[in-house]
Amino acid sequence: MDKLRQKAKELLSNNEVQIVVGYEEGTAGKARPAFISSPDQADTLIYDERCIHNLAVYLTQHKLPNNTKIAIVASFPVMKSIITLASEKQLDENFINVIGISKDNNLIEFKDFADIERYINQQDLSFTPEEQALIDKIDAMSMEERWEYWQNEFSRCFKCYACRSACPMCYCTLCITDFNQPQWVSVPSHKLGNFEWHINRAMHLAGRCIGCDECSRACPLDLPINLLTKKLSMDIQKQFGYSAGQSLTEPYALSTYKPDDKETFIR
Amino acid sequence: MNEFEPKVVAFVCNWCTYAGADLTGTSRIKYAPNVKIIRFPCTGRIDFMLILKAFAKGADGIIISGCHPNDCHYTSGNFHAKRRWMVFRTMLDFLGVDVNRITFSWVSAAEGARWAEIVNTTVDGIKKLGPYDNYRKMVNEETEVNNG
Amino acid sequence: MARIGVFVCHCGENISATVDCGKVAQVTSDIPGVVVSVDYKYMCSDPGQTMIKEYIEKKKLTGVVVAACSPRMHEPTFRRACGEAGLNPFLCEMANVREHCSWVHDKNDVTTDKAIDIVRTLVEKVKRNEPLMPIKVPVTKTALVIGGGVAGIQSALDIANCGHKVIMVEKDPSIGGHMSQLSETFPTLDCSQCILTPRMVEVAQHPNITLYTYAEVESLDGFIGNFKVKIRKKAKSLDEKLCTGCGLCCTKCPVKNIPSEFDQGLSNRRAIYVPFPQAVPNKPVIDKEHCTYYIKGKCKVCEIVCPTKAIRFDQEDEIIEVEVGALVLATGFDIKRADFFPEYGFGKYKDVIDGLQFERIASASGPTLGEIRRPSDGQIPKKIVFLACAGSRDPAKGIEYCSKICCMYTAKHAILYKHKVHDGTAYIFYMDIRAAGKNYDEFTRRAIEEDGAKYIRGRVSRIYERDGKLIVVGVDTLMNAKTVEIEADMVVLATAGIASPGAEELAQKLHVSYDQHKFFAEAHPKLKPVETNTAGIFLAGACQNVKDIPESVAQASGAAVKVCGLFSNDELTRDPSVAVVNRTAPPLFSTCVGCFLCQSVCPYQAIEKEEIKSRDGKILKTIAFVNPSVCQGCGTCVALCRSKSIDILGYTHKQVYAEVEALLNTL
Amino acid sequence: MKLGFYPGCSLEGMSREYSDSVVALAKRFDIELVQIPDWNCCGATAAHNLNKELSLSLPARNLALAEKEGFTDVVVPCAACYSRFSTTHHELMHNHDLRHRINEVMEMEYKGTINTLNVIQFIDKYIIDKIEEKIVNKFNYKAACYYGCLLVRPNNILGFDRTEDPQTMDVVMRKIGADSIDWAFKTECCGAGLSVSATNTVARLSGKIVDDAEHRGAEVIIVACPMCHSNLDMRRSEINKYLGKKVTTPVIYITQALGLAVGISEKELGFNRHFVPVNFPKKAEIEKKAEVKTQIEEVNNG
Repeated sequence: MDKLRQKAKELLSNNEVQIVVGYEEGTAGKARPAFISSPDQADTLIYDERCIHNLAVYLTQHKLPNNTKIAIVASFPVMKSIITLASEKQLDENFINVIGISKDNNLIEFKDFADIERYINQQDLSFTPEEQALIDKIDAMSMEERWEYWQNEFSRCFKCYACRSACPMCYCTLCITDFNQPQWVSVPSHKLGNFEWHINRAMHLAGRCIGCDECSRACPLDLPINLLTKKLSMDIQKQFGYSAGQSLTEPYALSTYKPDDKETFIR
Repeated sequence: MNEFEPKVVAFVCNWCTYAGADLTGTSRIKYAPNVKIIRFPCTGRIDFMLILKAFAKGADGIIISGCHPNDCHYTSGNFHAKRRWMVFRTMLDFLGVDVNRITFSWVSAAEGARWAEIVNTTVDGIKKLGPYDNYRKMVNEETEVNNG
Repeated sequence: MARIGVFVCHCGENISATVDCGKVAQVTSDIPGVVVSVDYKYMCSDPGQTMIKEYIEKKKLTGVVVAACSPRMHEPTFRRACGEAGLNPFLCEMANVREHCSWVHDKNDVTTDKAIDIVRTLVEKVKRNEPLMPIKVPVTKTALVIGGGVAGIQSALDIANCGHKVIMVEKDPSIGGHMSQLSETFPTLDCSQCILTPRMVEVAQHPNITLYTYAEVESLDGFIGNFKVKIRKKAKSLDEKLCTGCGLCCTKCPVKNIPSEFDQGLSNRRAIYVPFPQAVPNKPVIDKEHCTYYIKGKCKVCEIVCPTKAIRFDQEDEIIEVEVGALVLATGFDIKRADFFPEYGFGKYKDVIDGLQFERIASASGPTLGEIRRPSDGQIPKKIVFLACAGSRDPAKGIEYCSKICCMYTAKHAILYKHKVHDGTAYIFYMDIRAAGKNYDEFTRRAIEEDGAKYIRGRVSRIYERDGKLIVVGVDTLMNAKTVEIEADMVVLATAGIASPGAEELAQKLHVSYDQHKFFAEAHPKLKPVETNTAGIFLAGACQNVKDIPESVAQASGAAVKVCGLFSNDELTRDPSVAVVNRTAPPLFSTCVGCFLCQSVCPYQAIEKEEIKSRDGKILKTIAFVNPSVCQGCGTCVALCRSKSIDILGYTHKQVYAEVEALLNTL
Repeated sequence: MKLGFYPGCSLEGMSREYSDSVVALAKRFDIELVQIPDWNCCGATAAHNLNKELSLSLPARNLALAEKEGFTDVVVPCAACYSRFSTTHHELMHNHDLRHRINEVMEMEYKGTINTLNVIQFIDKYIIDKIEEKIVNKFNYKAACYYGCLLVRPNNILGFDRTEDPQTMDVVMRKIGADSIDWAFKTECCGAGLSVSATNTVARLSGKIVDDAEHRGAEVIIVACPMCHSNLDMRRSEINKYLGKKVTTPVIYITQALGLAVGISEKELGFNRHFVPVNFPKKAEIEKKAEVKTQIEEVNNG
């Protein structure tokens, strides 16, 4: 923790960056995102198991004046997000200083994104048994049961779009839900509208979701919407051997193809 | 009581399946009138949302058809489409949408008879499945909400 | 407010037989935005078109829907008509109520209702159509001709003589193709080489023609008027500038036993060789497979004897990149070897040969210098049997189609044989004599009546050798199906013509479609016989299906005219239905967020980066840009874009969405 | 090991030696051929000319019976029976309704688990690999393998060997030391059923076959079909009349040839039942002795 504060201090004091994005003590014993712009504030920075928010989401908010250099406290999901965003030309290496945090809470120095890419690929990237179990549970249901299950879940959604705002990959400046010519997603938060929104969300994140689960964490109603993208990630990994957040150069799973992609349903 | 006549929308590519359906016509091969065709330049153009919209507007079944692999007029549109359908289908299935109501097929410009066969088998299949009430229920709730 | 006109065509009775056109017109007239809806017997007829034009002016129409046949049939017709009436052609759509409705359903209300729905759908679409301006693209006035057979030669010369540049690519060391192998040609019996070789020389010397022999097309990019082609020039191991074609090397090469491709294996060639004496260019190539130096690393006899020191063992394949505006495919055909007929013993018995081999034997430049001598022992065959349809019209063993040229060349063979072996007898087993063509039937009659060729209508079941004779067992179906046995000295099989081996691969390289027999497919069987469905690529000769010389030459000239037509304008207009990235007011500029995931989707590399700069040149935003002259309008990028920032003109989100809605609201 | 066995009428009658040699050969390789209980006529050439359902029901019943017995491989030495069995199996497997109908007709069910083997397939599957160690007398004669019509046709149903230029018999014969000649009449018609009704036609057709074989120096003609055998062997006098010369080339079943090679006695193989006396050139004797001697030595040595 001290190392982290130390690092932040020096970055700010010798003006390598103008702002450090990290975590600080929040209310009710929660950690919350912190935006440190001067060395003397750096001591409010913390890092522990409560610091779970995917801070990468702040990197695409275009709120900062141009040429502001940012340092970001990057847990593993944040690193993956950064790689994905970089592969989608959303980040400029020269303006972002990544303060990596290893699984055992030590600082990691990265000289560039490629360095992060290397680090990520050394880690265990497989889905956890817990994740698998959640998916299997739903896969095991009958079609009717699945339908009922999700209808039920979606019926509670009231379209606050917290899932959208919390996701680093949802960075469109004008989201499809904001269109009405044509009205791709029905506006009201009734079953159909919610259903269409969540399918859109999942499909737009298909193969791009890095699995930080921020969406369901952000959801005030705790809808398990992270399962939608997780399911697709698993499927895409199985079918095309691609997973998001692991490569700066590899083409996105859905903007490429192999002639011998195996499907079973096309007549 | 008269038999249930499903509503089926076909999204087809201009170069293979649309031409194939033309050939069905020129060969005077009869098929079920339940299917109505919307023409696209390529299966690669077909947006997954259109399928949802079709269901939302009351379709009981959907056909998506384009060129056989390697025959795409744009060389790779159908390959990209194929990948997307693989993913989208997984999504729908995971959400409990009845994927048996969606027929994906490759029908070339020379396969007039095959088009008729695809249409008829699809329509028969949907007849067995009956009207897509689940989706209707979800949609009707919309109108309720809208009306107050 | 939209003002749409709906025009329902009866197409004689093709539509009105099952669809109540009057009702369609009457019902659709109630669709909001429709100001006129009429039906007429023949919309595509002159009065029909005139009616549409009049309504456009009278009713100030903003859109037209023609409910008739498939847009693939008459869309251009009606769009032109609209254009002439001052309405942007792209504000006209066709509702396909013939191919997709009247022809495939029975006469009843359901069919009529479907027709109405189809029209309604297109009305909703056309309401959202926008006027489009055709895209102009420049034309590179150079043609690439692939294949140096008679068809390729004809096309190349025709195009070159119109003053355009031509590049010819031939995979063999010499141009000339199959025709250069033939002895005489039907129905006039003039010597093939005598009429062809001057044309070959003309190609070589023509100022507008660049000739690449021993070369193949590596890849093709771009589009009509602007193709980029990579040509692989295989190493000849020879400096062609230095070589004088003296041929000394070919006489000194120690490897003597390579069966000559040109003589169909009836004679041998060396490892360094010129395929035939009249070859163009008349310069040797080294066959690396057989050359001792390339195999063992020593020999180099040719290099030693070469007076001009032209041999280059270290020469490597060369990739040449050219830009052309159009392509002519003239890759020709091949013959199906008869060894899939074990009962005919082709390959087992030396004296059972195929038609092309007989051409070589009968040819003055052939291995026997034109004397009819059989391969096994050089004897002059006194009894010779010709088998027509040895593979053609035979779904079980060969190919189902008719190879078309065999009847004629078999008759020719019989005549040639009789002219050279006066005391010999020629038998011909046949299914039918198909001699349709100018002076063709007369020719076969001549074979029968003047030269006494014995035609036997029936198939041959087996050929076997006994005491140096070939026993041909067949049936004479006209002689109450009696079995006939002929003790022949030589048998000639008129084997089937098939697509050339590389055809499929080439077709995939060039994105032209091909039929189940791997022959290149024409764009329309009747109305577009020389076009392929890829704009700017044309067909000449037997690569489309087996053809005789007159047909090949005719089609070759046809293709040439198509190319010259294309080259007659400095720029050509292209279908404006291409993808565009939307632009909005600052500070957004566009809903595109510049993730560029669309870039790798595009089959044509049409998507580029566009930097939106402020006045002082500061980059405000980087977004995608679709190059309209490269984009082919497939729309694969459109479906991928999450923020729906790309749209495709003619199939916009608004349009297709409206179609789905209209179609279902009424279903 | 036990395999199903369908003799059919010929092997019970005029070509009993074929049956005997098949069974004896099998026995030599510890295979017991068990007759399908209560088997009936295969329909042969008559039925399918008259009534399709009948022509399918007859073999189908045999197949069903074999299935009931739990056989999977059934050996059918007669080429005609083999053809009917295979055709029936093919038709029933490719036409569900027809299968249903036929099952009704015969009041039994055929599921389609039976694999019909003709003699060559049988040899190929169970014997050929083991034969070399069992050879006592090399069968070193010039042999003309005659396949006839039904063994390899129709190709699309049997998918067995090359229709116009079959090879499987030749391969087997070479294995036991024969020099199988290349000749033209392997699959030419022998006259088949005309044997009785139009003997002169058979004399002509079979005549050509025998003549060509002899002409090419064949010392023996090898067959795998009772019909072929009777025409080439039983009708030899008529053949010789037609040819106007005496052709003595014997005609034996492939199983008899193999039988000899593995040392089954001529009596057991029923050579005595042939019309054309089966005696081979002397050279065989010598080599045979030599063979046996080496055999004995081998035994002594190890």
